[in-house]
Amino acid sequence: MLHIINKSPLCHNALESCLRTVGSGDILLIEDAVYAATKGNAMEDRMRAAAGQIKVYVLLPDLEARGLADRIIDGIASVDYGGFVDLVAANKNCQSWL
Amino acid sequence: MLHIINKSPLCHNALESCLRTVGSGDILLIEDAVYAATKGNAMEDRMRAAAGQIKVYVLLPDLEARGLADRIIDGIASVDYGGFVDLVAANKNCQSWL
Amino acid sequence: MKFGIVVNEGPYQHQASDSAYLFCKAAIERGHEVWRVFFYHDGVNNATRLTEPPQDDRHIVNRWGKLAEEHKIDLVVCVAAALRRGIRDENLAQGFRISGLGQLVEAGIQTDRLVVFGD
Amino acid sequence: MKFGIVVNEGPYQHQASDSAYLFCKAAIERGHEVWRVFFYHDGVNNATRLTEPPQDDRHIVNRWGKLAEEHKIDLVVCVAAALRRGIRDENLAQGFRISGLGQLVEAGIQTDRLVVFGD
Amino acid sequence: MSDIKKFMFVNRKAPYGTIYALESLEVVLITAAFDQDVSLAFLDDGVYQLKKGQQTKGIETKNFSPTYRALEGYDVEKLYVEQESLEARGLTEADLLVDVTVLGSKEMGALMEQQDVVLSF
Amino acid sequence: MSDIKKFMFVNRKAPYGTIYALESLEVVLITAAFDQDVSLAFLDDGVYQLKKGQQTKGIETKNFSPTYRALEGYDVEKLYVEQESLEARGLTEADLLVDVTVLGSKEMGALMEQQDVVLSF
Repeated sequence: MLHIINKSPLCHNALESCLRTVGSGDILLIEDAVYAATKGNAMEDRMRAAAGQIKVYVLLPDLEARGLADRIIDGIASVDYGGFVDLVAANKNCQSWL
Repeated sequence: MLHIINKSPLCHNALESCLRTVGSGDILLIEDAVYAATKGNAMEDRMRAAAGQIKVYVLLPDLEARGLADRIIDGIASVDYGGFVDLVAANKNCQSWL
Repeated sequence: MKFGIVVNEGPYQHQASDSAYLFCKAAIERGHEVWRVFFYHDGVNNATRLTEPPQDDRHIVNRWGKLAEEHKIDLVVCVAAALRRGIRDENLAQGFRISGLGQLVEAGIQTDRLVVFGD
Repeated sequence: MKFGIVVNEGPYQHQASDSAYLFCKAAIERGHEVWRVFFYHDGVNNATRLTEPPQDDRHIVNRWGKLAEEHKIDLVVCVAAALRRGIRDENLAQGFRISGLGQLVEAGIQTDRLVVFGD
Repeated sequence: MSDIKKFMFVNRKAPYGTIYALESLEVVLITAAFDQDVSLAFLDDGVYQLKKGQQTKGIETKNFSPTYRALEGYDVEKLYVEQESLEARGLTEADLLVDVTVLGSKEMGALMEQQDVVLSF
Repeated sequence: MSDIKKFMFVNRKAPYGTIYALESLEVVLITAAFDQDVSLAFLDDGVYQLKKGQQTKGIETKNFSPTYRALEGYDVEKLYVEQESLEARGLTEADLLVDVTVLGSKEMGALMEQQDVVLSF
């Protein structure tokens, strides 16, 4: 299952709820959630731990827009919109944690 | 100064940011922020501590709508819309933590 | 006391417009003046005359118009935000007018308190 | 593969409609079909023909209409949400149609994947 | 449309602050009318939707919470509530308007995995 | 309107995810044109608005971040950033597009107290 997160990790609990609930599958960070993929963020340790158990992706155009494309945490993979589509297609279902 | 919070304390960081920043004045909880005024909520200890230093109010009609008017934490005062108006008038200025 | 109000969200989706309306009513009951309500961002969607809520629901647009008429409140819709969202004179509800952001700044200057409702 | 898309937020205020549009474009480029886009909640505000963004900004409404025309995408606006927010046939943009929530459920049934964009 | 899919409605937002809780109920009823397999999940502030004793007169808004009691009449009987979300809000099953199945976070996650369509509110 | 008031614009949201950061700049410029005393405060995700190197081509949206550099030309020079918010995001002053005054949380709170009008974005 693909879990899509679009909320900033330091301002909303969407990513935390997702991590608490999800046991397997993929997580894709889009829109304001891309900050969770950056080094130095207070969520970094949590994200490194999560990325060891579950595959975490970040939408590169959203990260570029926010000026942080050069700070992706190791182990998190970046994708473009085509890659976003591929992730939706490759997973049996998807859920947006709005 | 009156600080108006309208976000749920367990889903958004608005109340936390306010408590971190504010040294004096009044806090009014409205809309989904009224949950912060209820006993048993994970924020209860924080709110009790805050209510010892700064005056905390909750908008009763919003709490009634959510079925929690009987669980207000001791030390938090409830007001109706008229009381909301009075708080705005009594403070020199106000800020909505959107 | 003279109040200015800012509404940042459209009707029904968020409680912001409801809260602002109930605040205005209470302020008037307390003997205060609501000098201007400024509709900003998605708040401009409070000003469409085409709204038709279910029969058993409140009519958010009309009750703003009615309150404004009864108490001489200036309901101003931000022109730039309105153009982005398809609010123009042709679908503007009675009691509202479209104008610039200067009207918001003026409300900050002219009123004793400016209260913001949003998301 | 056949995709259904749900858009819960209006244009410009949130990124949801932008993200949904760019997702649809990419899906089509990958050879997939976008069968239906369902505009729900404030998402119905993507469907007004009265929108007029600044010259240097994207025209979110028109580009949805253009994409739909070029790739035969069914753009459906939720009727109950639309009535609450003043979207009707008289201000509906080209390429959109107004219909019921059943169209959303049908999209869930008929498509291989339903992707929700919102706030 | 003879095929039956598993639809899950994930409710994570408080009532009245936003319209999502109300709209979720609308779609649930219509999905049930399409004879689909319907589940409702309540997490985070979504658990507040089910709180007993909602009184909306003071905010001049319709109290839609009785609709949760009516779901059974439409054969919508799979209501799942996350234990951790209840606890963080000081709520127990006795506070809720309807009978629900309480699940731990990971059980809830496993249930989501089994769905065909997940709609988030 | 000869009186001068202290206006503070409190920016707590990230750019692009919502329109607030862009709109805040619009009001700031107009308030400056009214010859008011203008301050900008950046807290929480608002500090991301000032991040260098924003490239919006991939999301087909206008990059408005150069406007922060232009504020000086309109005599808008009081930009305050909360230290705690920067640190939680792994940012330093060197990451920011413009010169700012960095304040601790309580100093920021004290500054808010002194304002006549606070507009939140």
